[in-house]
Amino acid sequence: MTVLEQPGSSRNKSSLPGPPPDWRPRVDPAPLLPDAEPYRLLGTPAARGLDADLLKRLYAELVRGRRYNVQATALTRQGRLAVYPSSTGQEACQVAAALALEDRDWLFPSYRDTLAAVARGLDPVQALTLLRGDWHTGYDPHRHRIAPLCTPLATQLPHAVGLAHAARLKGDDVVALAMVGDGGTSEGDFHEALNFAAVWQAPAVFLVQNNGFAISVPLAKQSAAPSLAHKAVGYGMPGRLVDGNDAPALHEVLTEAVQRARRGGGPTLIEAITYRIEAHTNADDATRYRTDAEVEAWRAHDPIALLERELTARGLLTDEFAAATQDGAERLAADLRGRMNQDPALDPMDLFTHVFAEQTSQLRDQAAQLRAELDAEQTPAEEARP
Amino acid sequence: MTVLEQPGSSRNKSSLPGPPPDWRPRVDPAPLLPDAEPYRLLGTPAARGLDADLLKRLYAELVRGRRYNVQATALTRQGRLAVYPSSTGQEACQVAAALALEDRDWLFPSYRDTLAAVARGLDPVQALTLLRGDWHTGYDPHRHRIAPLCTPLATQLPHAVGLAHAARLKGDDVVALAMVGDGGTSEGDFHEALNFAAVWQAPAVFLVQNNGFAISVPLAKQSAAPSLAHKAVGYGMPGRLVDGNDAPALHEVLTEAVQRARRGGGPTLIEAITYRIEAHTNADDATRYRTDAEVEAWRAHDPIALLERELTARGLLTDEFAAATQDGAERLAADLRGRMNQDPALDPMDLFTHVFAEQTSQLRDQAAQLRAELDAEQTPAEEARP
Amino acid sequence: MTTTAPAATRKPATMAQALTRALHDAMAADPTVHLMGEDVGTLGGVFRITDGLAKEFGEDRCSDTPLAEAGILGTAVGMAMYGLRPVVEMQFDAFAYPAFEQLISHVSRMRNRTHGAVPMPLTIRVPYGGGIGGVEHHSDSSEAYYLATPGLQVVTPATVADAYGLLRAAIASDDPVVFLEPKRLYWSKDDWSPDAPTPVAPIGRAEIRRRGESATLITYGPSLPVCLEAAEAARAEGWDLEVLDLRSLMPFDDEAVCASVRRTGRAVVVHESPGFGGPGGEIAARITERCFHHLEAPVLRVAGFDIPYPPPMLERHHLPGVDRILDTVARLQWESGWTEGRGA
Amino acid sequence: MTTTAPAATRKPATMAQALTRALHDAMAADPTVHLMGEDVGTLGGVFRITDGLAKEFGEDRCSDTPLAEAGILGTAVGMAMYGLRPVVEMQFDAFAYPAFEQLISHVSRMRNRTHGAVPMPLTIRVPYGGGIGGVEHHSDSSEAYYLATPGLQVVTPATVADAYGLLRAAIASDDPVVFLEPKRLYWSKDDWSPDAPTPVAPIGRAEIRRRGESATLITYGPSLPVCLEAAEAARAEGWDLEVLDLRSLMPFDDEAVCASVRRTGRAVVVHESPGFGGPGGEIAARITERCFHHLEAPVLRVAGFDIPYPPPMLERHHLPGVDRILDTVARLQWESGWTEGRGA
Ligand SMILES: Cc1ncc(C[n+]2csc(CCOP(=O)(O)OP(=O)(O)O)c2C)c(N)n1
Ligand SMILES: Cc1ncc(C[n+]2csc(CCOP(=O)(O)OP(=O)(O)O)c2C)c(N)n1
Ligand SMILES: [Mg+2]
Ligand SMILES: [Mg+2]
Repeated sequence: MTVLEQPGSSRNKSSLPGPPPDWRPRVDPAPLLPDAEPYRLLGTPAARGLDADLLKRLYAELVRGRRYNVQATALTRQGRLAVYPSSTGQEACQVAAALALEDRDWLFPSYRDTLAAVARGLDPVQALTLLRGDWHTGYDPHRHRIAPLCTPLATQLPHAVGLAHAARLKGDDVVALAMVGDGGTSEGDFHEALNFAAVWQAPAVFLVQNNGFAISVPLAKQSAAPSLAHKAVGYGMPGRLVDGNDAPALHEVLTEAVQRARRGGGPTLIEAITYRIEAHTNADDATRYRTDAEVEAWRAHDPIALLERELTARGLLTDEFAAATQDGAERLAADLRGRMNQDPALDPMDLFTHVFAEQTSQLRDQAAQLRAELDAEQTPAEEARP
Repeated sequence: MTVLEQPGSSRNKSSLPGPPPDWRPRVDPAPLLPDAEPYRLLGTPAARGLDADLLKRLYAELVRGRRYNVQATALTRQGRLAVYPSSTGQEACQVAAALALEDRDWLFPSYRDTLAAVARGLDPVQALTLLRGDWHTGYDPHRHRIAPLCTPLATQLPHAVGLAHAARLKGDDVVALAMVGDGGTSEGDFHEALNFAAVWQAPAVFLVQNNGFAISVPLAKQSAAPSLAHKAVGYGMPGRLVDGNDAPALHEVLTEAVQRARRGGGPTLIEAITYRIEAHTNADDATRYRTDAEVEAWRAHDPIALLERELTARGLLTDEFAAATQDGAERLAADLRGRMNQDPALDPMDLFTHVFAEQTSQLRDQAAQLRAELDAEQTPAEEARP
Repeated sequence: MTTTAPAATRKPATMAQALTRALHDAMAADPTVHLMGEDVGTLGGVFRITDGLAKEFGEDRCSDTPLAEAGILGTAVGMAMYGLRPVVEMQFDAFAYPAFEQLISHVSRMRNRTHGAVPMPLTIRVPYGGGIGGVEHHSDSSEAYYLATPGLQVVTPATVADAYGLLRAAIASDDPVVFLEPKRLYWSKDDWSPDAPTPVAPIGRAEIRRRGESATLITYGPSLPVCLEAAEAARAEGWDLEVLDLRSLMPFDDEAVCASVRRTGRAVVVHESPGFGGPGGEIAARITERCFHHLEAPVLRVAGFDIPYPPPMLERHHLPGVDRILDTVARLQWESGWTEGRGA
Repeated sequence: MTTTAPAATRKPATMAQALTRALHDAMAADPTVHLMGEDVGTLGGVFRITDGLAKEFGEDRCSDTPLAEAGILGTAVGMAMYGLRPVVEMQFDAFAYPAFEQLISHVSRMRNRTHGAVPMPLTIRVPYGGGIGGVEHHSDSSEAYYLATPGLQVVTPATVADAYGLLRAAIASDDPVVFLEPKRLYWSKDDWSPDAPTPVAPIGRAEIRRRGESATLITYGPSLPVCLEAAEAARAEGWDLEVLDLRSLMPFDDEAVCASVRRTGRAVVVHESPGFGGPGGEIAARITERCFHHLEAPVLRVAGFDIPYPPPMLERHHLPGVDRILDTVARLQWESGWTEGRGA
């Protein structure tokens, strides 16, 4: 007597029931796992084989990037920039991300990634508009294929996946590269974006800049994973771990991932191990949560110094090249300084212009009210209120 | 000439820059990885060594559980239950989850897991209150250490983590077991809960019942991961993959995880591979998205039949035991049927009783309004409106 | 095109059928229209609104997504950035909440923050409201959240014809539209011709559904049929009620609303969503700001109570019904002579 | 205890200091009080409100969480279920949005859905509002969302003393409180004694901050100082304005609000959050419902525009300022004689 009409009690020959009917390991996890150590090229024999022009280009961009970071930070002190989250120390990530992309590809930066946008060719003043505060996004994302610098952490990652997916549906071989911090990987949007990307096999690349801290919170309070790159396995995409201060290594890994995505090979998660040399922003006091010794240790692993060592070893850092590089960086800084010292021209009526394609009657009324107030401001005070 | 004051150009002896200063693989990923094949005991030689009493207990609970599922589904046809998401075919997961816990532990069920609550000892009528519609949670969660049956998917997982963490802070050796479906693993809350649990080393166990579908959406459109258990690696907790229809295997894996959590060993993610034999709920039409052949294949892998085979082989399924088992199940069903056939006593004024600890003046006014309306309903119509 | 179908071809259709037809026609007319959501493909959605569309247009254009609402809306943002016109289905009202961050911080602001460079031609379909015996978290009315978010259009049909017309307009809009579908009207029927559909309804226009002189009932979505029933019942009390269907909560049709209230001098706002902080407060306030001197009585509200949505067996006590509406109309100070001396 | 500190011991303190002190005292008084959030531990929070508390009470009681707002609030729910009294910090207003699902579907309903068995003694601290030059997504005023969610208490201090008193009351409450901290008042100063703090302020009571006869300005949080300034300026125009600080938006102090408006006969609601669908509509509507016959003019509103929060360099045009308030007071129909014949 059984509760099920099954041939249960009259047992089959084999005592082994099969696996659950639909079970099969769907992907072999082994190739998805990141290496045990961060990938690096600088200082290894492989560096010798790297293309000299690429190294020089990376170097020039790093130097330019550092100069940009220094200048932007200086502008906060001079009151020309409200706030600046510096990427000093992270220039290799910023530059490599920009250089790994083709023109038609899209970059989805976080709020710290203005340098990546600049390295991609965006006007540095437009890149800083958000942080100066004259408008949220200072450039046309479509023109530059750079999504708005994104303040709410990790929330731009699903956008990158959606855009990549849409491009693929349209038959365009466009790749989207999205940048996020170590802290941002804890957000639900990180998870949902990577899962969508893997399921859709979207041509998206995710670059985690693990700089060890989310403001004051160290990685150990953020994640207990072997590495952040190991998160890739749970989505079914390859994870790569890279020395985030090794510009050629990053460039190689990013380029590979971008190319794979372009070929239809799906998304990749890349963790770049780096360090934020400056405080979180100019408003932050980093001494509250980290030691000088730690900062000094990372200064010794500076991305520019690392690359410089290699260039010098190969005799590529000629005085002439170094001077030209320095010169380019100074020109960028001078231009930035000069233009940021001018007050931007602002029209308060812009507040109402782009809320909807077609203004609602409610907004028309409110715009009229502001218009009247602005007009009254022009008028002597006694006349202002009837 | 360099841009950095670094001893960069005068190169060190060793051409190898060290790894990034703070880099170390924090956890060895190998032990976190699930086995390549779902763990099983039934049908393997190891099954012979299993405790006879345990097997009989599991069997009795499975049979009881199946009867409960059948009866609840019947109640929807008779209009005594608004909706029932059946766990027919998933009884091994439900039962094993309940039995793996001590009395002081907490269960965090999803909307499909009424059987797990019943197997834990909750009155079946109280377990079905949500689905009958007389009140949202039909029992006192504190009394039973069963959190409210949770409709918004995966949103109860962070609750489980918080409760487990709080218990640990208080020094209590209480474990929280949370249940979620394969579809629910895609939600951001799943990610955030598992990450918090791993970082806090909270005594929490996550049981994913992978029944192959989220309503109509098959797993392949939900995840591209090697298995859902592989997601554990990205959080730094062990992942286990189990045949979800093998009750003793599940019981062993769950008990191990619960004990490890209790000892301070941190959380575990367990994926149980199973199948939902019935439609999503009585309101669903499963023929729209799956074949009869697939259902039949899984019927052959029925959790009760699998265990029955083992019991029979070991001579444990005596007529007496089978009859007692069947009897217990029928008593449960008869009791459920009888009590669900009575209309619950409802007090509409309850709408206002537990919104806040202390009623606001706003709610007092609204309660008075409803009170007056209810009184008017009692009065002949012409008198009702003055 | 302003022609209406000849009466002969009109036959009973449900709101669900009209919605399906609207999606179908929008997809046929514009290849950039893409539907996405949980179970919208093979199953056709739990309410069957997308029934048959995956089959006809392919799974790429009507696709089952992973189960993650923020991911659904967030990827839709990216798709819109690349020139598609995504139509997202949230399975139930309360399950849109996980996507609120994307909605508030991105969808509603993208055009604005980019100075018009990146519009968001997104439609978010949300089955809303109660009255269908849904278990916990399946009957919310969340329109207040959407209304408090600048940059969103919020539209809700109450008739079969509007279900078609407004959904077509929502999909055609270059701005994000939260399209609220009253669950309990999905199976409501009306004479309507799927072969010669009514013209696309412009977003932002209210519509008088019943002319009357005594007072105006202002409502939308699931409460429209209740108000019409109340207006019929009110005749016995000697009241001739006007019933105005807002159809679009944002943009709000101040003109039509004020014209009606100025004519009748009295108004009651009726909705299912909780009263406190709900749409009714906004509506009553703006009417009062604009029509103060025409009001014979304060604008009153009939709304859901300020409580979490009740379990199914108690929901009838929560939902605004005919009696509660009539009781409120009775409080519109019909007897008072105090308005006589007004100067307005 | 209703004693106030002797004047001698009172010295200037900032709202931030009072908040820190409130957290400190609550933690000292009750070991179940646990603070959690992003950067609240070592750093003391980006606004330094939790400064020193991790050091004094240990990291277990003031803990840095992973960066995930739904996770923070969701785990706090579980902690509250186990008998703790979590105080959650959301780093900025807009970063509470990812936690809305937890807030709406769980925090606000847990007591109700469990028939009172599982209360949620949670406090959610949200720095809100603009005027501090914050970049995009750092200046939202999201109180409308909270008000539309039954089961939440919504409280906001506007003075240093209230910052202490209301936060103590919020933490002591057995129900969830969304505690809105006006960012731009963090550094506002007032004479206040941290050694003998003012008594715990009861939640749900409004307070008249300035007595006046001509009209009532109804406000809360960051707009209180603006209203007080406007009231001073209004004297030059011959208006003697009353200023009422709501302090608690839910429960709402209908009694105090109506008493004031009935006395002055005119009211303007002032807040920073966008007008449409914002708190002002609810407030104006309920005043009108209750005080219609005492109103000499419609209740008017001065609110943020119905736009996404502007970039810092333009925010002053968006925020309700003294001029805009006075312009609105001027529209309260001071000249009309139409109220004379009223029967009320
Ligand atoms: C959703 C959200 N929550 C909180 C914040 C506040 N916040 C800004 S930066 C930051 C830390 C980010 O850390 P990480 O992701 O590691 O990036 P990093 O700053 O190191 O580049 C926090 C918490 C935010 N911007 N968005
Ligand atoms: C947040 C949320 N989104 C959507 C739903 C609607 N819904 C109910 S069950 C279900 C499928 C769940 O699939 P899975 O997690 O695999 O659990 P199963 O039903 O298979 O037990 C969906 C989408 C929900 N309940 N909650
Ligand atoms: Mg970081
Ligand atoms: Mg499933």
